[in-house]
Amino acid sequence: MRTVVPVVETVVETPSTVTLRFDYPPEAAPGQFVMVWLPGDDELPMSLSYLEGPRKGVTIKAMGGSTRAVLGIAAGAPIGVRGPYGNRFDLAPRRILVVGGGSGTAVLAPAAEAAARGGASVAVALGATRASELLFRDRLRAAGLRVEVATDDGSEGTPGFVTGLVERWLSTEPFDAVWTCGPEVMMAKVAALARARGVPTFCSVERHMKCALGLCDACALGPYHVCTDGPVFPAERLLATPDFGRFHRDAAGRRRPL
Amino acid sequence: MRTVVPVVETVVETPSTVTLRFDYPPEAAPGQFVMVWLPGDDELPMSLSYLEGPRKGVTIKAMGGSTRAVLGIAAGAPIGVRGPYGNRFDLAPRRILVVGGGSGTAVLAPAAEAAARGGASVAVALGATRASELLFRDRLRAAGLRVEVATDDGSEGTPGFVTGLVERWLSTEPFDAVWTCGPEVMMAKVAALARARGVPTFCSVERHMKCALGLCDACALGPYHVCTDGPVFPAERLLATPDFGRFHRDAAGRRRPL
Amino acid sequence: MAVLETDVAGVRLRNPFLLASGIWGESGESLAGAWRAGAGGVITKSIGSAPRAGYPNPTIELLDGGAMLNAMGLPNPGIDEYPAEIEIARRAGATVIGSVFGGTAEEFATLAGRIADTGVVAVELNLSCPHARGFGAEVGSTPEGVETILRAVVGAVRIPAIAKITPNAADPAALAAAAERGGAAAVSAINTVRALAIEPRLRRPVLAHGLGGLSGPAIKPIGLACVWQIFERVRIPIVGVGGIETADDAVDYLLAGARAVQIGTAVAGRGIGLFGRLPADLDRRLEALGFPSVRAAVGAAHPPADGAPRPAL
Amino acid sequence: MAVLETDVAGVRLRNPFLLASGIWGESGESLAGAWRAGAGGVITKSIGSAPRAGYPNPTIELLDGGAMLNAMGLPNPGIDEYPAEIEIARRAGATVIGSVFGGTAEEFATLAGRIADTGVVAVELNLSCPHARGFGAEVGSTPEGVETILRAVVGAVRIPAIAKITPNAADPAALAAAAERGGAAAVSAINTVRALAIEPRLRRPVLAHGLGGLSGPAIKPIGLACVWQIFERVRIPIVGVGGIETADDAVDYLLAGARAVQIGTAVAGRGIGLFGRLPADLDRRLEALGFPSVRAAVGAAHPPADGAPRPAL
Ligand SMILES: Cc1cc2nc3c(=O)[nH]c(=O)nc-3n(C[C@H](O)[C@H](O)[C@H](O)COP(=O)(O)OP(=O)(O)OC[C@H]3O[C@@H](n4cnc5c(N)ncnc54)[C@H](O)[C@@H]3O)c2cc1C
Ligand SMILES: Cc1cc2nc3c(=O)[nH]c(=O)nc-3n(C[C@H](O)[C@H](O)[C@H](O)COP(=O)(O)OP(=O)(O)OC[C@H]3O[C@@H](n4cnc5c(N)ncnc54)[C@H](O)[C@@H]3O)c2cc1C
Ligand SMILES: Cc1cc2nc3c(=O)[nH]c(=O)nc-3n(C[C@H](O)[C@H](O)[C@H](O)COP(=O)(O)O)c2cc1C
Ligand SMILES: Cc1cc2nc3c(=O)[nH]c(=O)nc-3n(C[C@H](O)[C@H](O)[C@H](O)COP(=O)(O)O)c2cc1C
Ligand code: FES
Ligand code: FES
Repeated sequence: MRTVVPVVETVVETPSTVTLRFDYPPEAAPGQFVMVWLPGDDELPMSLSYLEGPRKGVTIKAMGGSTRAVLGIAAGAPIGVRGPYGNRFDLAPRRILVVGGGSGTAVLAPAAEAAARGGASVAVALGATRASELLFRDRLRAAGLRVEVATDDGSEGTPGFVTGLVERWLSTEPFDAVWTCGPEVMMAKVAALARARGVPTFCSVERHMKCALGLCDACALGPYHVCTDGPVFPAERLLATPDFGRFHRDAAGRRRPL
Repeated sequence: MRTVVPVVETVVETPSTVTLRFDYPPEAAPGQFVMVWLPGDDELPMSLSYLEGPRKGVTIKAMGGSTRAVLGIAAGAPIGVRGPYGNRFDLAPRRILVVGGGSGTAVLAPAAEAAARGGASVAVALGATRASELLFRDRLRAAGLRVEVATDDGSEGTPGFVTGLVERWLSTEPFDAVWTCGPEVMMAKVAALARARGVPTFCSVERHMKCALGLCDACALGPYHVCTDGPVFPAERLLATPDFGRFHRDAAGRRRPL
Repeated sequence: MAVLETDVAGVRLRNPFLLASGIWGESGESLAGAWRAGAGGVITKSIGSAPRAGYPNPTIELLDGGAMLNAMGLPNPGIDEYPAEIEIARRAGATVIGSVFGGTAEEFATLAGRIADTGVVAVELNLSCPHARGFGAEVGSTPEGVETILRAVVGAVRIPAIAKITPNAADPAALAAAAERGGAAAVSAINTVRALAIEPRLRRPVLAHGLGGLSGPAIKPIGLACVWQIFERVRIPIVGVGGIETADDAVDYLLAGARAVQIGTAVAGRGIGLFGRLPADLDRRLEALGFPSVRAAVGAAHPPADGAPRPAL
Repeated sequence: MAVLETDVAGVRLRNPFLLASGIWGESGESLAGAWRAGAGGVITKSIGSAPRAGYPNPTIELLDGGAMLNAMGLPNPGIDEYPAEIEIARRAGATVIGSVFGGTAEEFATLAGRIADTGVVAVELNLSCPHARGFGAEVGSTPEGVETILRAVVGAVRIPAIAKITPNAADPAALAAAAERGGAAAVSAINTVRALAIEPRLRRPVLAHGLGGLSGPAIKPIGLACVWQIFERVRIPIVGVGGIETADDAVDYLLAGARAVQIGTAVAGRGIGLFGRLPADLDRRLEALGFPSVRAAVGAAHPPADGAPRPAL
């Protein structure tokens, strides 16, 4: 039940992030992910950063061994794909604040584009360590969205964390929803800011994944399985778990501080 | 893939023959058979003697141990049924001579009825050892068919074999097809008579059956498998085999004189 | 209303549907979730002496017909950390059976003792994982090995020990008999069946480990045969497992000789809510078949000992 | 055009698709029919010393997902009468492999000798039928048993002997290795997997014999695992069998290590015409995967011995 396809194009997005494009016809919705098999190496959950039509894409940030190897993948290389899995962002809200940290923007970009196409007014706050690591800034601007950025080192946009940007935006404009993906501490902070303004937040979260079928328990997060109940959750549900923003489980299933 | 159903009615047709009726919805065509499982005993191929609608029927002649046990089956007893299997009589001919010997009439009766309903003119020649063993004579007459009988002991109709009856009929009336089921020697004789008049004959033949799926080879007859290629064959095909009318195979697959 | 309550190894179960080991079994919240969904009891992931990350992905492959292939490689948090998870499940009121795996009889005994301390009602011994080097079926494939492990465990703990038997053996019933001799209070059968899937375009097996274990509907007839043969060989209760998705599947296992059953792979296709639906479905099926209780159906497909005719339909 | 010709045990096959033993195998006309349909070779029903009627019906049950359960009970005309059937198949030009089953090494040797006299190109030894008392897997489940039988047969006949291995063993590859030690020219794997189906409304197993053997798509991953493990253990050629319905299935077996394959159950669902379609389908698949021949694909999913990276896609 998995498809082996050649990578048809690789795009270097930032010094540490690369997009792989490949033809994979199954329909997918914003928020969903696929399991990407790098033969001989590993199989990893990756959000779809491009999901319209058959030419899908995933945007991978080099973290450990396997994702680092992705930087070396050339067009023509075979990968295995299964999915899409998981739930989706609800595209109903009309005024959406999108908050992306690091590679989290991979899942947010197609969702933001789809919402805008559906007539929503979408504002995007992007955060990264430095300007060169800002993901999909140009793509989102090209899609006609309002995009502001924050960098830890101040090399572009507002200096400091993206949460500063979010606070300002929330205090000056009305929003129906906040969508966020990035480090959990960041997402927890964003959710707290939004709650103070009465705006519901939806977070796309990551946990270690093996089966992606709701079976093996690797991705357990409180009473949820991220692979089937998520990856998109209302922030209140996550904040009610003892783990969100604090613990994850490693490959052995041990609860470990994030 | 088999259905267990209760026998809803048993009908004693002759001193050695009983009909079991049961509800089994799958559609069936004249000529087809089912595998009937008598739990704890055996599973046997049986032509459908009633096949319109969900209430099917099989008409069983006591031969050996298992079929003899059938005489003792009461309404309510569970049987297993799978099928229908096999091919069917082609109902296209307009003038049909039906020749039944012994329990062979079980498969011919619904075929003759269907042909008559379709507007064909159907003449039935029934043979049996004695009057009490004539199967479905009244049923076929009630369906408006012309029925003549022959008994070995002369207790009813023409004395002697049914082939005498057939010879007379063929020489006095035109037919488009002969359908026959009964002892193979009888069928071979009927086919020879019909060929002399240029009338094609279709025989329903029996062979030992196990799988009824065209797999186990138990029912091999020359290059054919009776369970999937038959049970209805044009007589010329059968006469071209070294076995028809001469040999069958026993449960061990040994070729034995009929 | 058929009586669904049953018991295995002296443990009362509110219904015969247990969560199988390795499914929803790493976290206490998940075990509690399966219990809340309606499971008659929950079995933990198999726990070892040390934490194990398991094999790299791909660890799982869905095959045609609902069959599943896996080689997780026995990932588990290890016996030092895992009791905290059991505690969460027990606080939710769950009937928890602890599963352990070891490489030697001593290791099994130690692990059984440690997991018994957490208050689980019984310990299931994984003698049957088909793809973990040095564990599982590698130590559970001979009657001598099984008997030795059972003796060590039974000598070390006071809770009942359940031996989980591999189908990958010439005579699984002989393994069950050895477990009985060694003092097992029950056996469960079967674990996954050794199997493999190939990805021809990549010229390699799909699973990172190569060989894996088959589960899901495809193995139900294999599990039934094991339970059938074991029932004819031992007197201790049997827990049936392998390919159960519906109450009908469970009935087949009961009739073959099982007193309770486990559900694994079906959780992927049908969701944990399955545990809420199965008891009512089973009730209806037992009634329709004329069984007043789960217990009345156990072994009912075997020839009656007194040669009496079988009631039917 | 990929080269489809292959060879097993020194026997040239025009294509790798053999008719499996027990299918279309009681009559010479049927064997000839399978050959005319396009089979690369045909294997006879397993023949014993005396005629056997087999078990009473039901002897076969179709299960969900195309799986099949059977306990025919080794019906066969016996070695005295069967040569006449082989003669018919040989006169049709078929490449015929004779299958035999015995209860002892001596019986196997005698039967192999008798069937060799008919002019078959090789003899396959049924060491693996899972449901015949005193035969099949009952004599073929230990390495010692297998080696002894092979030695006796190889000492008695000059045609190559193929050992058909059971999957119902802790270590099927060890049985294959024993066959190799005993002088087998090839092994085939697998026979059916021990299994059971229950009819709850009748409170009894479906098959008259009770236990049976599972075949069809459900067992393909099990057969692949056996072939994979055997390939890593022996040097003699392997014939893959179990659940093959399509050229893709056959490719998986080739990549796992088989040099030829057998088709059994698929004949029921797809008809004997399957043998006419498979070679062309296989040709296309091998081309698409970049294999110039059947032989080039054999074992290609195993790690290259020299550690070279695998060509792919
Ligand atoms: C639903 C989902 C969507 C994701 N989408 C993206 C995306 O679009 N882009 C992106 O760059 N990353 C994404 N990730 C994260 C990505 O899967 C991990 O960063 C990646 O697996 C790390 O692989 P590695 O071998 O390089 O890491 P390692 O060196 O093994 O470890 C680095 C980190 O990655 C985690 N990790 C390792 N293996 C897995 C695994 N099987 N599942 C989850 N986490 C793992 C480790 O726990 C550790 O925190 C997503 C994760 C999830 C759960
Ligand atoms: C397609 C087909 C349709 C049939 N339709 C009818 C029918 O409508 N009515 C009817 O009375 N009979 C029918 N028969 C014949 C019937 O199946 C046998 O007469 C019956 O199986 C005998 O069973 P037994 O145990 O009483 O016989 P036994 O005592 O075992 O033997 C008596 C005869 O029956 C044959 N027989 C035994 N078992 C089988 C078997 N599994 N398959 C075929 N023949 C067998 C034996 O070869 C022998 O010639 C049909 C047979 C076939 C192949
Ligand atoms: C993903 C997965 C993980 C498993 N892990 C374990 C395990 O840790 N210990 C164990 O005894 N069995 C384990 N099993 C086997 C199951 O408990 C069960 O015996 C088997 O899957 C057959 O049942 P099923 O068809 O209902 O899944 C695992 C099975 C699967 C599918
Ligand atoms: C009806 C039937 C009869 C069989 N008879 C034999 C036999 O006589 N000898 C033998 O070695 N294998 C026998 N087999 C096993 C097959 O040859 C084959 O090994 C098995 O069915 C797996 O292949 P498949 O899935 O393609 O059917 C039989 C299988 C079936 C289904
Ligand atoms: S990854 Fe296995 S349960 Fe989510
Ligand atoms: S009954 Fe088995 S092939 Fe016809």
